[in-house]
Amino acid sequence: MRVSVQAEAFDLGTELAGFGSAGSTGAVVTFTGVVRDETGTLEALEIEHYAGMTTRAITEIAQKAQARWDLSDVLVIHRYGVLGVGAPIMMVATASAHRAAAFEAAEYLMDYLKSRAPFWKKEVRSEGAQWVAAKHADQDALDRW
Amino acid sequence: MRVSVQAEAFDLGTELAGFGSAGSTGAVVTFTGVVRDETGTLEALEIEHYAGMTTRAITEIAQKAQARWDLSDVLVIHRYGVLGVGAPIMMVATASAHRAAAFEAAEYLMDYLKSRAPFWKKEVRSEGAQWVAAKHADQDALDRW
Amino acid sequence: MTLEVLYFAWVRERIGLPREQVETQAATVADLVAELIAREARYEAAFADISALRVALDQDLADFDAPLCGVREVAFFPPMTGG
Amino acid sequence: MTLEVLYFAWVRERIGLPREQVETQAATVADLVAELIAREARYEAAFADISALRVALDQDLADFDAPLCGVREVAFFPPMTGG
Repeated sequence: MRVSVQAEAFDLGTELAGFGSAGSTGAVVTFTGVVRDETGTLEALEIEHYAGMTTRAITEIAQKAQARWDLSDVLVIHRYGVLGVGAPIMMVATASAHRAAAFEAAEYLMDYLKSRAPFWKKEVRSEGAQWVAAKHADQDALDRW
Repeated sequence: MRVSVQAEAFDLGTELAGFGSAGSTGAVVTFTGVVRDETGTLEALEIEHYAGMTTRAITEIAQKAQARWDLSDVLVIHRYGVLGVGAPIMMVATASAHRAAAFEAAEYLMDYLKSRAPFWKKEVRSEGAQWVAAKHADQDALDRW
Repeated sequence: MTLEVLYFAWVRERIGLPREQVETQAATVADLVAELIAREARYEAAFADISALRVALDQDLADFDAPLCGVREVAFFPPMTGG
Repeated sequence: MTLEVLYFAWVRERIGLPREQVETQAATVADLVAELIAREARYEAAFADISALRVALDQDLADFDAPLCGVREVAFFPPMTGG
């Protein structure tokens, strides 16, 4: 298991070198979150985090996923700071013998990271900056686990 | 959308360069299937395919996924030939504005590729070679869509 | 009519060849299978349990009761195991 | 006791600072919030709707009725929006 909270950009291919290299790995699932701009007005996304708590909170979430599914590897990277459109925000990767476990664990990690890891997003647009509101759907997503 | 049926190995990072680069992409999900050897006796995996049908069958599956979810990009690569333990067999990638669509479309692609794309796996072990039997679970997985 | 008939995986191994041309008047896939079974034991071995097989007509999955009218290529194989 | 109190996102912006030391005898988080609200309007603005806030005690998520006994660090913030 590897958890990284960082300002720097990351490259999916580089991060996955050697990931899940155990002979028991048959399936690797990755999720990458990207700064999105559907209206063409976003200048930047600012991500604030609670430095003392982030790594610990993410590690706990990853450990819960490992307890629940038979995973041969888990990786979580989450960035903070000022990010431009198209930049990667975060990623998770899961490795398992079978695809169902790898998919489920990746979705579980995402659902918990959204609502339980101390990060806050602010959208900076020409007309002003605004904190992103938490979605009820994200909170509700936890109920399925 | 890109579909490739090939003998050559592929690198996830290289294949994803420029993938889902539209400003509307907020989520990218990938699945990679890897040759697994839990018993330590597998010498190779041989993958046979129906060359005249594979690209066409995969393209149809990918188009169905695109019709069902709002995807900004789709990629499917599937290899054939003789593969060693740890080698990548195939991958799918989906890009969408939101994570639920990207996850669901990737799982849909996998479920249909397993049961509807004309590939057959043969496990070569020191004690002999054996065709992999289709799993009822894989057939049943289609019922959820 | 002349059909291009393809075999894959253990169907190919039991019959002993990957493809052949078959001259037939069979109306349906099932009729073609019956003709092949009547030929030689290796075809009988390959088609012993039709429920364990799949068929594609001109590269589209089809049923065993599908008509062969206008078809050029017939492929027989076990359930797919890709992915 | 002396608590290290941290604020994040719009809670930080409304109060105007990221962290401060607070000397208090508050028994619970809710008591601490009441004390802060009584101080100045900017705290009142930040804590106006407690249901819109989350609290962590020594970097673990907690409830507003949790006791502060033995706690060194209290953090207030809106619901998380990472991922």
